[in-house]
Amino acid sequence: MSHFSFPSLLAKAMGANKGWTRQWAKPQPKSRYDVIIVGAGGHGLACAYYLAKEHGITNVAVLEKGWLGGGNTARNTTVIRSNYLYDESARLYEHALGLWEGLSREINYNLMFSQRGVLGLAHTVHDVQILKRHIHANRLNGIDSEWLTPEQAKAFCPPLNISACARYPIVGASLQRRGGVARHDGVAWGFARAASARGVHIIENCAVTAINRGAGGEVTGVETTRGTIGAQKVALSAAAGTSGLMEMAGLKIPIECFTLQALVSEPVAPVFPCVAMSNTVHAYISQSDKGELVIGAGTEQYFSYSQRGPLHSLEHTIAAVCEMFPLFTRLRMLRNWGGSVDVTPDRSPILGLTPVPGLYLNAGWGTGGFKATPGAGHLLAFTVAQNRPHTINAPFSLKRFQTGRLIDEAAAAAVAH
Amino acid sequence: MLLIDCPYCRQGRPEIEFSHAGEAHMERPADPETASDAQWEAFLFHRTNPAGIHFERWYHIHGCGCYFNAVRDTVSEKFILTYKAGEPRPAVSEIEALMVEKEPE
Amino acid sequence: MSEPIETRLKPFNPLADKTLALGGRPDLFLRPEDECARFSLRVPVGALKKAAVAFEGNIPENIGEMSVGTGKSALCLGPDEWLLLAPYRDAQSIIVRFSQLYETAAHSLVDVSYCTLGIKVCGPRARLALNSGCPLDLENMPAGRCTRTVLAKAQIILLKFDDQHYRLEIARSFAPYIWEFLKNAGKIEEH
Amino acid sequence: MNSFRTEQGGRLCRDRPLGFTFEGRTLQGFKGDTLASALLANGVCLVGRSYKYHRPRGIMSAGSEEASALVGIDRGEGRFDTSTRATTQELFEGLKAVSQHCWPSLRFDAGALAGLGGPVMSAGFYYKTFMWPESFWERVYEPVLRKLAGLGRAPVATDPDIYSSRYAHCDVLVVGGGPAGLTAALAASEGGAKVILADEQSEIGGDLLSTPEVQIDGQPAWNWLKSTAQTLASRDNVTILTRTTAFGYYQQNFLGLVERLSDHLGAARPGSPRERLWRVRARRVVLATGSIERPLVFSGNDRPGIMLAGAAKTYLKRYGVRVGQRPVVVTAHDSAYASAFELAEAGVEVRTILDQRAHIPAHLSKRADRLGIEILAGHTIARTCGHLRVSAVYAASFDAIKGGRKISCDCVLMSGGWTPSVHLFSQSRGTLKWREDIGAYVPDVYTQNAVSAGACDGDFLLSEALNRGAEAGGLAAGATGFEPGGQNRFGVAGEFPLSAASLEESTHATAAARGKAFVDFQHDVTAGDIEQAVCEGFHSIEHVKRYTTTGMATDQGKTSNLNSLAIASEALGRGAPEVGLTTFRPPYTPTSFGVLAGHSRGKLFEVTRKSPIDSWAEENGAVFEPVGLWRRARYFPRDGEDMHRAVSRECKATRTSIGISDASTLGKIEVVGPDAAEFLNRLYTNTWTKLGVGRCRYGLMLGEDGFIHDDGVVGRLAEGRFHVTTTTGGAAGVFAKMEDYRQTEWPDLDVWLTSISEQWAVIALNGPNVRKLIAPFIEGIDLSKEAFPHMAIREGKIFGVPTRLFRVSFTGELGFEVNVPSAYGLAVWQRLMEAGAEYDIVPYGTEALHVLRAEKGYIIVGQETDGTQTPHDMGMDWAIGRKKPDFIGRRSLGRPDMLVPNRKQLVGLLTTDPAYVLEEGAQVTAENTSAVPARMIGHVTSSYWSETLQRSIALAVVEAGRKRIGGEVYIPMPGTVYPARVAEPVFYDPNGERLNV
Ligand SMILES: Cc1cc2nc3c(=O)[nH]c(=O)nc-3n(C[C@H](O)[C@H](O)[C@H](O)COP(=O)(O)OP(=O)(O)OC[C@H]3O[C@@H](n4cnc5c(N)ncnc54)[C@H](O)[C@@H]3O)c2cc1C
Ligand SMILES: NC(=O)c1ccc[n+]([C@@H]2O[C@H](COP(=O)([O-])OP(=O)(O)OC[C@H]3O[C@@H](n4cnc5c(N)ncnc54)[C@H](O)[C@@H]3O)[C@@H](O)[C@H]2O)c1
Ligand SMILES: Cc1cc2nc3c(=O)[nH]c(=O)nc-3n(C[C@H](O)[C@H](O)[C@H](O)COP(=O)(O)O)c2cc1C
Ligand SMILES: [Zn+2]
Repeated sequence: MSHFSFPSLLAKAMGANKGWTRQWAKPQPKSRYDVIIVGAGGHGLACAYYLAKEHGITNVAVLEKGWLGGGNTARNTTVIRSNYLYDESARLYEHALGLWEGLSREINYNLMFSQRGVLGLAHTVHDVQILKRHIHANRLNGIDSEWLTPEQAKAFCPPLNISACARYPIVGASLQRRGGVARHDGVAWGFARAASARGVHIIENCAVTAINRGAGGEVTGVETTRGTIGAQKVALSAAAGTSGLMEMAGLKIPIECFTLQALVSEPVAPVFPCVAMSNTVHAYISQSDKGELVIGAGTEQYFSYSQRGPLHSLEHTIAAVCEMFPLFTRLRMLRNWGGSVDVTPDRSPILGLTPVPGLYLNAGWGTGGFKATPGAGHLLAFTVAQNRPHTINAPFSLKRFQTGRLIDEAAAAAVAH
Repeated sequence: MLLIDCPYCRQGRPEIEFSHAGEAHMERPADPETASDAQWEAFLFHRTNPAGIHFERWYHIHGCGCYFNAVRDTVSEKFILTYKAGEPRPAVSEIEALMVEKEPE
Repeated sequence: MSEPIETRLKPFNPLADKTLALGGRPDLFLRPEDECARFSLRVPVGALKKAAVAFEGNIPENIGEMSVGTGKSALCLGPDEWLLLAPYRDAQSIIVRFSQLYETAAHSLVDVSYCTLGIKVCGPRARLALNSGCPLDLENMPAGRCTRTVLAKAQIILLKFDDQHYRLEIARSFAPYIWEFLKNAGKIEEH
Repeated sequence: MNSFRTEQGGRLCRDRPLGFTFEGRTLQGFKGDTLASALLANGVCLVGRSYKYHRPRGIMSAGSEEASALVGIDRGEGRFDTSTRATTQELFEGLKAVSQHCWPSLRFDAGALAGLGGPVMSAGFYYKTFMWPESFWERVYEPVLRKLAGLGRAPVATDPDIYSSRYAHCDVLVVGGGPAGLTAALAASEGGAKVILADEQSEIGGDLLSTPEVQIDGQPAWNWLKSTAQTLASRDNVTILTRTTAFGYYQQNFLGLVERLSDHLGAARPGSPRERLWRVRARRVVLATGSIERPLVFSGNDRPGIMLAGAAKTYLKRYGVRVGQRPVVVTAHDSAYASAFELAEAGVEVRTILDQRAHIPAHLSKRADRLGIEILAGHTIARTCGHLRVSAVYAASFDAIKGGRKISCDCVLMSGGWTPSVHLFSQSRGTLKWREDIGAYVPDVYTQNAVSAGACDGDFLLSEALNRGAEAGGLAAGATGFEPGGQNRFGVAGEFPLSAASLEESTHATAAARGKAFVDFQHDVTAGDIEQAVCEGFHSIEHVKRYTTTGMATDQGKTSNLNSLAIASEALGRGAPEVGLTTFRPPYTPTSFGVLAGHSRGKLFEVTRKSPIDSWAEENGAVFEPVGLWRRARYFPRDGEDMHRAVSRECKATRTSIGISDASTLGKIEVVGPDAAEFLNRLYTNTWTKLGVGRCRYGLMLGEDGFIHDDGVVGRLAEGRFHVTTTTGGAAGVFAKMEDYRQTEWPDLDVWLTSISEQWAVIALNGPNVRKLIAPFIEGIDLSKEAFPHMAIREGKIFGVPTRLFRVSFTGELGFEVNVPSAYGLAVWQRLMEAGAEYDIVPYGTEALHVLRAEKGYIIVGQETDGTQTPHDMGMDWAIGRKKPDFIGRRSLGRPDMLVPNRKQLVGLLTTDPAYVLEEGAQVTAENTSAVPARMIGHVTSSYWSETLQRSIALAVVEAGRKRIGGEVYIPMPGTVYPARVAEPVFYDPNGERLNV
């Protein structure tokens, strides 16, 4: 792997940019690996990288049915934060945030990780109670999180409309200054390059079609569109593909897939300095380094793998954005797309072992897994390597749905009285 | 916006009149107290979530007020068939026949 | 209209005294409908005939049908759901007759007189104003039909008498919003 | 007149000159011009700067595919539109256009220095650098990069315009009003089908607007167009929408269209909308969206003055503009010859055509000969010269690409063939097939009820477009049950012939491309960038797109996608069909947020539900809070009181005499039928069978997961009739859930539900004097303690108004809830206020209500609970009908985690410092420490100053809380740790003596 730096860019430029080499290798699949990771999204690729780096396991294949990073990694609004309510979640997302900090240099790929601050807007008394509860819990968990008055929120985010006569007035906001955004595609490519450099095989256009099991029910490998591949350990990190894959292993799981839409505006000069999100009106917004406003919505009401959503919910999201940021009505939507998000009943992920020996699961990140990318990969690698969950991901087991020990971040954030 | 054939109204009606009500034919155990934790977990949480033909429920909340069932492809989002609550799950052959019929001309 | 409730208290209607006439003929005319008694009737179709006797009026059988009498109207909104409209003076006798019916045919009759308000929407631009927020094909909706549906962000019951005459029934707390919406849409569509 | 403007011709109103300014310069055009045509007519060639290298850019096309000529249009305060395509902006008197993305000026742009670093800024360069030193990314690099980026100007003032929207239905929607769309609309509407015809341009006609030279059915094209337009306009069943872009094709033939109503006029007339959103549900769709000409990829192909050949013809024929005096034509396709010949015939000195193809059809060379135009077959442009306008090109054959013959010129007309506009078809999820002969994709398999016709289907001949359009329109009408029209065939004369193999050479000159040969003109993506991406392993076309950003600009690759594909496919050594295209997504062209928000702005953004008594609250100075869609009075400050003082006063009055509050927003459901009690048995944790008529009971509802979902009081009015109340926010959800179980789980039960939330206004009266207050006005109800005990319901009259009178209390005082028909709520309230004056009656809002109920330890669902609490957690085991075999959620209460001893339980907290009011949401710890991280054992759910108790009180959920009662816990706040004693959650009148009076 050639090292990226300004001098290397310059050198290549002198050579008319001809001397560039592949960022990740394109090997033919071998018949056997120590570990197979299904799904080359950010999570799967990060897992491969950490398996190699931290556990010395390099005989690893990442199998991807399409192009790497083309799942939800390619289509998310890139909000990164760790100000979650419950201790379990806080630890999980803070673990990831810690890894983000310094990651660009570690993997020698500029992920444009930008800690510009994430605002959570409160519109009602109930919102205030919820956000304050988060802030206090965050503080005691050692996670930066603070409360802003409407005026402070406006100072932090000048386009914000804090007029008291708005239909949903701003009555305050939470702020995590260490939160921010990163370049989604770069994350996938950066991890792919770093994993490939350590010998991991990344195999695109290779869909897993069956999970092979031995006499004792243990995993022996997978069938793919590019042939049979053996491995004693198979880790699923396939987001929206998870239910199908688990069914191949004979298991039904508590996940349903919904469309989540996002859109970008035409690029304009910097006008939006942070990330702002409102749970009450279901919209979140930031501005990319290229200048587009990146806007996300709430999930659609019905299950779907179509990766597109209906117009009426888009209208609602945009109306909400215009309500909170009236300056933006004359901006234009440039592109609108959807992803299929894998949602669990408690809106927390599943990361751990499964009832099938040798089969590991990382899924259910739903609308919020981009921020976890390095953390999820790191913990999945640990779980696979050690055949047991790390203490951080232990609470996120499949088992919790049976015992009832849910980690209900959704309930904690909603339910108006 | 989807156009949904309500089997009670017998009319295609716009999606915003409806709310989605989850997977269909999830039978609530007749006597929940005798269900094991695992069975109850399955009833509460385990879902088919297929990329393809899905049996699901809709509520014509801003219409006739009825819950009903639908067979829909979750990839193309096309409705293949809708039927009243309580009616049996349609057979695969019936669904396949309808899928052919519903191809656009 | 007879005073609904024998009292000196004045009923409150958030749309009281409102009318809106836009354009010359006028093109769009909005006015609150006269107050009346309303009942939500839920009854198995098998007992519908008896219910009609108790109502002393026609009750149509199929969803979307309505029977509009001089005094009494009946709207079929669901497979076993009707909205009955009647002059206030008939309300008490309807209640009594249905409670007698309950003995032989279980059903539910609930007084919903004050749940909704009626708005008359008419004129050549009525359909356009409604379609600013209502996703139904109002042009092809046959005259003399009714349905529950949505208008902008509110649920409504829509009655179509003909292409230029509609009545909306709207939950009271949504009525001012709907009024504003129609007014706004009506004005905008003037241009 | 200058030499760019023709003396006559075009579709201009030459008697309507229009003044406008560009970059502060005053210029003139005519009605009928676009900004682009007017600029060209004034000889203005430099219009904008590119995104990355700030290269000077001109006008490249004549339509919505324009990637380069983006300008700002200033329509006055709040009406600045950035990145508007000069080619689609119609001219109006006083139009003010400014350039963007340059400093200090368009001609001298400092940003162009970036261009010098060009090679370093190759594909994906930002992923490879700006990482050292680390802190520099956030402090230096990113801010600088962001400054440089952004293309358009950021908005600074609020938009005064309004936007409109509507739903529409039709039998046939025709998108595109070119020849194919016109004949489709004609045929579709002939038999009476309702047809909508939409075209994004200012008038219908499509390509016909640029080809007046042809004849259709013996008439000059424009005459035919006029009479066709008249025919269509005369049909009542046809709606023609011009300036209307179909931007999105959604499920089941649902399309979004935006009609631009005033951008061509400057500002909208007051009160009238700027744009209108059409949400169209069509039974059939005819796509007649035409095609877009492809640029050629050669070094320096982006200089101002280099444009698409078809555009040059459009400027000449439609707008009466000669785009230059001495064009050079470079092409891989016959159609450029049409432009060359027409320009030559219009007196422009066309001297050379470079044709990348080796063999030139004879009829073309003959006509070129006649016009004195030299053709260089097998030639392309090696490079170009000129700073702010192209001044010369080097013509070279492919094998001698380095050298070449210098040809001076003032414009270059290029054509790499035509790309069918399959954007909407692809959005509809139809699949495409590759057509080698035209080097493009065309529709293959339809998944919706649509059909394509004309150039968008790969038929580039006018005669084809007309006849295929008619056929498509006829079929569509037939399919919707109308007499299919469109049987007649159209005869075309004078059409420029296209040879069979008009695209035998590759459409681009990658081999030739050296230096900056642009593919995506807006994002400055070069052929080299794409090759580099492939080299770096970005092999999927989706990767190529994302790594180079080709096709991601505001034009979404309309002119570039196929060229990128071709270059990538060559670099990969794979055929184009194998490489594929990126996904087409809405919108077809950028669509304003305003029109998508439509009516939903300001007051209409969301319904504000108001109780029947709201107007009184407003007149009496209430401060409101939103609760769900409702607004509720939070408190009623009197002269200068803050919330704290007002609430204390309201609480005190309620405890000592009478408080009155508006509880109308509560959800209410009437449950009727012989099985009503059984139904409620199954829904609620409580048992209902034994509840006597005239009594009521607090009901607790769980989800199937065993967690508290809602609560409320249920009164039994008759054997088979219950009046159920729900929380304000939960009303709709509870009703839906009840219906769900009624219809689908227990259809055998004879029971029906009716929402009566809005039927009844609810006035809650609390306090020791309440009975005295109402007694004189009540008819038909014995109010005595014995006849009407706590938790009972009676029907009678108050002030002559029928009432359902509940004797319930959410405050712990003697309480009545007066339900009256909502129309009478206000009047009854007013009378009670009058009569209550004697008792110093005080209205209280939700805040005081919360304090009063907290003093009694009553929970609020959604505040004490958050969807993760069981009845046991809330200390409400008493609400569970133990003997019932089943109710919703019962089974879940037996799950292992519901039984663990350390679940969080509701308790009271009394701070050691009675004056300190804890913050709601504050966390509770077992240790007295401010160390972080701390182990949290619960949190404060409610916390108030209790005027009654003269101290602070709080409710909290705390791990194994009930066991801790009497012990101490800690609430660490920034700077201080507050100790508190754990107490029973009932602070006031624990035995309920005040209730039962
Ligand atoms: C519109 C939108 C906005 C979002 N916004 C945010 C946000 O702001 N912040 C945030 O933190 N999160 C956000 N998310 C969520 C986030 O995108 C995801 O949780 C995260 O990217 C998941 O990463 P992943 O690697 O697990 O999944 P993916 O990137 O989806 O990768 C899974 C991969 O598995 C592959 N695969 C599936 N099945 C198979 C098979 N059978 N064989 C082989 N390969 C297979 C898929 O092709 C895919 O590439 C958003 C999501 C969407 C859709
Ligand atoms: N000389 C050539 O090689 C050549 C090549 C291609 C096309 N043509 C000519 O083009 C014409 C083809 O006719 P046609 O009718 O198929 O196409 P057309 O280009 O004449 O008309 C298409 C129309 O659709 C409009 N449109 C496109 N997308 C739209 C959208 N999303 N919303 C609203 N409007 C939209 C365009 O503005 C245009 O007016 C023929 O006259 C043919 O000769 C010639
Ligand atoms: C943060 C972010 C920014 C984006 N910016 C752009 C953009 O500037 N231009 C663009 O065309 N698409 C942009 N996209 C959208 C992608 O083009 C694409 O729609 C998305 O990755 C989903 O893939 P698909 O549309 O190919 O299914 C952006 C996507 C994300 C997640
Ligand atoms: Zn229905």
